[in-house]
Amino acid sequence: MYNDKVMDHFSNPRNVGEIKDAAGVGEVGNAKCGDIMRIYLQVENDIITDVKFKTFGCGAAIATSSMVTEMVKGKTLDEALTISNQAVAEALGGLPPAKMHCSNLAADALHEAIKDYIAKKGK
Amino acid sequence: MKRIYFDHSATTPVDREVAELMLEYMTDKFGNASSVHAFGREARKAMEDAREKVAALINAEPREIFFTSGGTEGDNLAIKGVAYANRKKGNHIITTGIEHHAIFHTCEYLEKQGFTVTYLPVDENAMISLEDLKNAITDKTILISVMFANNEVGTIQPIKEIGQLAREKGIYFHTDAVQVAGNYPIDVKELNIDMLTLSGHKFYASKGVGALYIRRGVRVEEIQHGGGHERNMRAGTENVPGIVGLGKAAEIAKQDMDKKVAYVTGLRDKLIAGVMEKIPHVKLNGHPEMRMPGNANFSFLFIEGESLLLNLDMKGIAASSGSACTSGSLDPSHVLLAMGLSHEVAHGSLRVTLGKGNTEADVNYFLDVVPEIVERLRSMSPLYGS
Amino acid sequence: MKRIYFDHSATTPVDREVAELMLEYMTDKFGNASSVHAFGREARKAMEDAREKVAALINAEPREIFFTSGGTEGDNLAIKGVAYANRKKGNHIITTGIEHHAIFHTCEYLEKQGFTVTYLPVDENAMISLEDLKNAITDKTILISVMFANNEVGTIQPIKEIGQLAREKGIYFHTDAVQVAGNYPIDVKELNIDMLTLSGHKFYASKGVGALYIRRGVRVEEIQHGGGHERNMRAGTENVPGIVGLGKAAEIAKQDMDKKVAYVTGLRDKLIAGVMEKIPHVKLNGHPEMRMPGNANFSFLFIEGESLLLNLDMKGIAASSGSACTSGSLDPSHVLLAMGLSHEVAHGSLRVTLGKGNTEADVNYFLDVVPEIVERLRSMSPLYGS
Ligand SMILES: Cc1ncc(COP(=O)(O)O)c(C=O)c1O
Ligand SMILES: Cc1ncc(COP(=O)(O)O)c(C=O)c1O
Ligand code: FES
Ligand code: FES
Repeated sequence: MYNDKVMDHFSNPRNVGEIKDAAGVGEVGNAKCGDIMRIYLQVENDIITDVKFKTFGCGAAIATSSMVTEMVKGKTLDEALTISNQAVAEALGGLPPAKMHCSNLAADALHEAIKDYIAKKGK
Repeated sequence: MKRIYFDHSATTPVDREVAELMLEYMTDKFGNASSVHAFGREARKAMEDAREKVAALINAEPREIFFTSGGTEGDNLAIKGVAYANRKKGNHIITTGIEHHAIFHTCEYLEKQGFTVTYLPVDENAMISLEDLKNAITDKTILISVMFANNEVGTIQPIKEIGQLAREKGIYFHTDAVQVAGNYPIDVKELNIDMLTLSGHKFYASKGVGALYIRRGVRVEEIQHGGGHERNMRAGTENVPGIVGLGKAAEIAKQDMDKKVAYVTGLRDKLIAGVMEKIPHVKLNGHPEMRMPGNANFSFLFIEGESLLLNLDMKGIAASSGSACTSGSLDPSHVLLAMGLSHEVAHGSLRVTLGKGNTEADVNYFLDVVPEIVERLRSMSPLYGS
Repeated sequence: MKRIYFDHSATTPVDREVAELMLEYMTDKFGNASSVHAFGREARKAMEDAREKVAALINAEPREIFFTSGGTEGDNLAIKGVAYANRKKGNHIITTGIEHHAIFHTCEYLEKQGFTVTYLPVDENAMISLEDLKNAITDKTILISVMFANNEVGTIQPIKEIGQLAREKGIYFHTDAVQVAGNYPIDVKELNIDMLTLSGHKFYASKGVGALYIRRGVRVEEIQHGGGHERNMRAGTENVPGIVGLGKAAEIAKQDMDKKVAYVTGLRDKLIAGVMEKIPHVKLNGHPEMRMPGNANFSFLFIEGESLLLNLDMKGIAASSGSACTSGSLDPSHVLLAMGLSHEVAHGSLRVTLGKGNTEADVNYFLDVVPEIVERLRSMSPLYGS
């Protein structure tokens, strides 16, 4: 069902956890549809210095969460905003078609976290 | 790696004895049961022997057994067959909200054809109420179809009482016994059952073969047209090897059934007790007593079923889940939702179904590996500990 | 006693290699193809491999292959599926007067549902005429279903021309290729076929499994409701061992098909020549050239098919007949009657169908015993010599 790369990220997910007093937190999904993803960011000079996630969801949900954290570490916020759900799925070498819609939300969670950071900073 | 199969409600391995008999009827005694020559007569005789054995399994008469391609076809034939044949008497069907899709989608299809269907609710243990059933009956009701035991949570319905009520009211009673036949005693006469669906691959016969029991006198219209096989009830060259295997499996199932039921129940109870003891925040789904011997169904709060399954799989354990994500559909199991579980809790469900080939060592291994998997997934969950 | 099997159009023995593979997928790799765990993935992979092999046999795409329980189900699904899905476009179906009952009775059923069906006549060789077909088409025609080759007399229809005509008119073209697939080359693309039925037990796979090819884009409604198997086209737990066996049989069939066709044709021609030479008052039924490699169909005047069959059977030879007495119906074969044979001549028909396992010795034995049987029966017949 899942390719080796997805299974690798699923069984050894990178950057699991929370960041206390994170600069930005983003959450998407709801338990009704089966996915909840929460992403925590640490930001310095518009660069993402640390990122962690917590996810309730299927193999694809966990793998995409893990993948997106790897993709954004060290990137600028602008660069991070260009990452799409599609790009995450591609970085994983593809997902089963049935999983493309409901589990492929990690980039959305990332964007929410960035928005949260910008909103907090603006205050 | 150890491979442990805990998904007997999805399908069972074919008994070696059954498979070898099938092989013989494929390569050697391969005749078409409709042929008049020796090859054909040999095939027909074996098929009629099998019919006797399947009948004996549920205490029916051989002529009341009609072979099908499996449980789904049996359910389609029962529901559509009665609906079409009795349209003049009425257009109302009563079933439940927890049926298998083979019943559920067939009923939905009939609704588009002008039939009215009542879907009975169930309580938190997946039980229907006889009171609800009584109240649902109208003078247009031609069929009551209530599954014998549920495939997800294992709850066994009050079949005898339903049968009695249906008999009194002169309404046909069908039961989907796909999970039950061969795994738990059934007596269609004692239980007042008019029609019963069974499927080979749920009790150690092959996929692709099953049977529908139709009590003598029940009016059913065929749904697959062609040569007049199965006394015009089911056209299509009979799957002789499959049928012979079904007969053998029925014979084996009948031998020492009580012993096997007790054995599987014992293992299952040990597994349930172990899980409840070792893991916090777990809910057992389904009826505490009235449940199929092999069935255990848990909701592990705060985690999602597919990730749990994949982790178990990596440890060599095969199980299943009612999570939406497993099935690729948007909603989790309609059964768990009908029982009143919230979406989150339904998503975290795990079905473990044991069979006669499982051992105590299998259960112990499961109890060894599951707690740490659950703990790890919970530590990743945004719902846990926050 | 020697046992010679000359009834390959009724069913074929399963190749040992196929049967042994099936056994492996029953006892060992027994998973349900819908399960996410290792057992399930193993089953699904094998099933998808089989789909590729079946597709390759007829030059279709794997996604155009839908597994069924056999030829009868495939025919039902094709005809009803197109009829129900295209009801808004029209209600007219064209078929022939010599179809198998799986087509014929399905069409009769649809007539009761408000569809109109034209049954094309055939000539004395069981050939339809393209002219008749053209004339039968109306602006309400949604489907043309013409069998690839007839199961009784072996006549092969002008499939490519029918396909071309149907394509030009924008009408779906289905062909029942149950006798043909695996025994004779088929290229659905070259032949403009939109749908094609095949059945495992006619080409050395098991009974109880088959496939319907549905060209991408053809609108078909499912007829068996339940879980969304086969991309919602055919509900029911997939018969993995049967399907894996079908794939293997397709693979074997494709290897050296031309050689096998030539071999069987050679034996068959020898048999026909021998019968015509040794026995007077015999008629060869079916087209002299456009016929299936293994098919020989004779009418032995003045005698009746069942007695002939029984006598052959006593000599260890398995064949079949279009006599009414064989089938237990009142009329002899509708195919022979449609070809214009009188009742008497139809009653005396004998179908001998050869397969790849037959040898020249089988044919010689047949030619040794048949003349005296025919002579003996004729000597008892009031129609003979009077
Ligand atoms: C309760 C129930 N009914 C019907 C079916 C369908 O039977 P089959 O898999 O033989 O098509 C199943 C199993 O899938 C089942 O568990
Ligand atoms: C031409 C033809 N169509 C359909 C069928 C039915 O196929 P099955 O026997 O697989 O149901 C047969 C054989 O019985 C046949 O010869
Ligand atoms: S969490 Fe449901 S499909 Fe991924
Ligand atoms: S001659 Fe006896 S049934 Fe036809």
